[in-house]
Amino acid sequence: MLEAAVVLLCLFLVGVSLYTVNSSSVFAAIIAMGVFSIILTVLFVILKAPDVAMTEAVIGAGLTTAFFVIALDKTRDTDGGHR
Amino acid sequence: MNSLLTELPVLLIVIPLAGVPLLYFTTRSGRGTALPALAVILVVVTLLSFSIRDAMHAPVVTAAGGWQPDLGIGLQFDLLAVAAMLVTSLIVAQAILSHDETSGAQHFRTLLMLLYAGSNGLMLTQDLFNAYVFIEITSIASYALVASRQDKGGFESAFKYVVMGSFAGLLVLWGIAGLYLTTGTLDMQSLAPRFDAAQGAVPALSAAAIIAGLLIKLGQVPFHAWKADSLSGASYTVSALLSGVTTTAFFVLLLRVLSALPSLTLSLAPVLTTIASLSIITGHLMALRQPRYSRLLAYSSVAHIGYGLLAVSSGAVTAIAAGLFHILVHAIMKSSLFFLGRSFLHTGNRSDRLEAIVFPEQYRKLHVTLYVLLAMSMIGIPPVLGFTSKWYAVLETARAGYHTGAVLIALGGAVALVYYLRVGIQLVHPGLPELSSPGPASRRLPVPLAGTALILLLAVFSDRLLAFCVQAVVQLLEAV
Amino acid sequence: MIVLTIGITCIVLTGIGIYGLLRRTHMIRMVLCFNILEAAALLGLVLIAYRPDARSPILRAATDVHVLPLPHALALTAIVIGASLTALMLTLIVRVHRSHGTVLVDKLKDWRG
Amino acid sequence: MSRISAAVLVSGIIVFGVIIAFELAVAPRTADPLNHAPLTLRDTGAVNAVSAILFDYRALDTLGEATVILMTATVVAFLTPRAKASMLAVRLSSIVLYGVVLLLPFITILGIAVMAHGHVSPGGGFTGGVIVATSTVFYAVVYSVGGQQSYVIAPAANKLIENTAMTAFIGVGLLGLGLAGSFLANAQTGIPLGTPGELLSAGTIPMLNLISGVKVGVGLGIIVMSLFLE
Repeated sequence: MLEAAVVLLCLFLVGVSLYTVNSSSVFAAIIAMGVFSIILTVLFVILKAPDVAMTEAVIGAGLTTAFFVIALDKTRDTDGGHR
Repeated sequence: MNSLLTELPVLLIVIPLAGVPLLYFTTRSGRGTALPALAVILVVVTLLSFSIRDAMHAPVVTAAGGWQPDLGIGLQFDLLAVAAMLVTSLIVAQAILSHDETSGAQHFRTLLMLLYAGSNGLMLTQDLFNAYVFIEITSIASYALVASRQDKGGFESAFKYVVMGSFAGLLVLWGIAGLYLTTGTLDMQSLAPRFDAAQGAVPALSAAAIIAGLLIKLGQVPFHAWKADSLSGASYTVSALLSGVTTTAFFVLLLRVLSALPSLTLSLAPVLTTIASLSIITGHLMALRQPRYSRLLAYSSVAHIGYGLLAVSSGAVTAIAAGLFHILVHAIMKSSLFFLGRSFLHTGNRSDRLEAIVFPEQYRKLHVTLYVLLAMSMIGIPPVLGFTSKWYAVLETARAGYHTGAVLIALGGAVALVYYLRVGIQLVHPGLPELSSPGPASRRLPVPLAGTALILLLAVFSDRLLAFCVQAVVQLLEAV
Repeated sequence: MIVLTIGITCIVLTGIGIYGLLRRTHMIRMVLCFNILEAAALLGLVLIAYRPDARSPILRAATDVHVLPLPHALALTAIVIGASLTALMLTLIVRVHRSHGTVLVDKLKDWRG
Repeated sequence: MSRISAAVLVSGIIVFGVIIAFELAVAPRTADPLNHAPLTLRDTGAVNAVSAILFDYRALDTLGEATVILMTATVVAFLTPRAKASMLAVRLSSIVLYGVVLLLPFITILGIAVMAHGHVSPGGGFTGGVIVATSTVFYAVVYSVGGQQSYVIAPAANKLIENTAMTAFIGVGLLGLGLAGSFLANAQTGIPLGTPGELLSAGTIPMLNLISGVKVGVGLGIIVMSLFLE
């Protein structure tokens, strides 16, 4: 049961990261990165690392995403998109 | 007193770190002075010079927090660290004196203290992950210093530098994880037997990743382009720091990693030799066609670090010592050349294109003399220290059986002669005598006086200095 | 099984991250690729600590078998350092955008040359 | 680099890596690493072994880590000259405005609780610090949209707190040096370790947890505010 969940989560992880690299908008990529962090958090919990999971949830999914959104907002008025 | 000696390695890291709040609290009101920062350096150098005798006797090994390695972090204070830290302290002190812009001076000094703490940690640590933390401290301080010029070129260079540096940092992190997985330890002292016992390709690949990361940080071929970009985007003081302090620290760490893994070093020797030879050739040839002073010096650095790496990869004790000696001498003279470049700005000329550089009227003769001496040292013309260090490098590399390498080092000097002469002719007979507006005249004597004097004075004792380096390398190899 | 799956995921993520770093020219997306690479390294570190049938390193009874706590500590340190580096990179991007008017690295002067 | 060559390079890396992964899964590990967990209770009195490693066994790493945050905060604040907030040119409803004020104490208390319980439960200084930083950020983001700048803690005070925390961290280390002869020593200093599992136990670990928590919270607060108000 746990094995199936892990395989599924890993597939999700790879899919989300591929989307982050290939998506047409950078904003979507940033949000995908937040989702990526949350999946990573679940994997850390499965791997018995509660401390790392908490930190990753707070920093990876929360704070870093905020950094990215702010930076994207500051650099919005230029070319970009699918690069 | 005895406990203070065993805690010395930690103190050498913590004192510069304590310099950061010290700088903040001493200068909360009004503008700061350079005194606290200089005091920190003075304390560190005093501690260093009082403990050379103990380090000569045997390396001072410390378990940080009282926990022996494998449980905690091990630090080692040996002759290698003494030699390198004396050189970096000199360069940091020069940088503090050299920075005379009032805006951002406090920020600059804070970063300098952090760079100092990080590089000291890099040179002392025996723990791989601790080394990673100090790599990041040193690197982030370097990125920030490059960006602190606050102009177009500065930000661009800093971004390139961050991209290359972070990639190298990740390589090191991967390597540490792989080594920990296969050998079960992070301590460099106990790594070698476990590394040899481990099977499969993973341990060797992980160690190679760490070495590759450090080579990227040192700017060796094929990752040499960022070095010229970051050094030319930074101010001269920062370039001097990067080519003096950061490079020396990473080289010392590379020496420690290589000596911790003797079997791997032996099998990697051909690769390292190739990288070093290519770096020497590329560095000199690229320097030949650079239109700007700082880029020229940066590419020359690539070649000179190649000399050190070539001597180290030959594996003989005396050759490693010669390589170390040359890297330390190179740190002093290259940083002095960068500090000298600051004087170009005092003429009001913002560009450092070779056809436009000129020394200010005041002290021009002194400046030209300094340039000639330093250039002689870089090229390797007697009687200055650069000649002896290069001579030893050639001699020992040839003695270790690397005749091609020795020829390469010697030929490199010939190429260097061409481009340093080109700069020299321009400086003696400036092409553009009329400048639109003379800049703020500097009343101070040029900072590189100290470095140049050192290069002249120490040339007398060069055989003793080499003997010191040999002893340092013997200590390093015995400790494993 | 779990170890192998996650191990391969780490490697695939590294590949994707490097691919993105080489292919993408939007600076913010390059930082995202760095984050993917770093996440792969973190996953690898936590995986090293993992032992089947072991408990998490919050100690309850002396007889329990626990996973290794050291790699967790290393991973925590790496997360914090990575977040700092991300912040620094993003600040530089904002400043580069201010002065150059672009967020694409191939429009910077002599990039990759 | 062209798309094809990048793809070839990357697929090469992946194939190579997968082979290694299989090799690792099959081959037995030659040396099993030292497990800190069985030693932790005796040595440090902390229930959370990860905290014990971070703040006792390898506290020097943590000092370095805290330095990285201090440095990043300094640099980001220096590189972003303070200006008015220009983001999110929208009006927020009163629900958001008052909601944040109501939410703020709870988030802060949660953060402090996570910090204080770092040695007995998952979490610790770094996680708690980030949670506290989040509350600062919430407040500032919501209240600076209307044009009036507003901080929970003013930037100058932030810097003061951060440097004080840095001094305190080094001070705890020097305490160890003075009492036990080694920097950042804990149990050797003779500080009672207490009963494992209680809030006041594990010697200097809770102190360092709180200090680094304050430092991280304030440092990340500076970083976000500087980026946001740039």
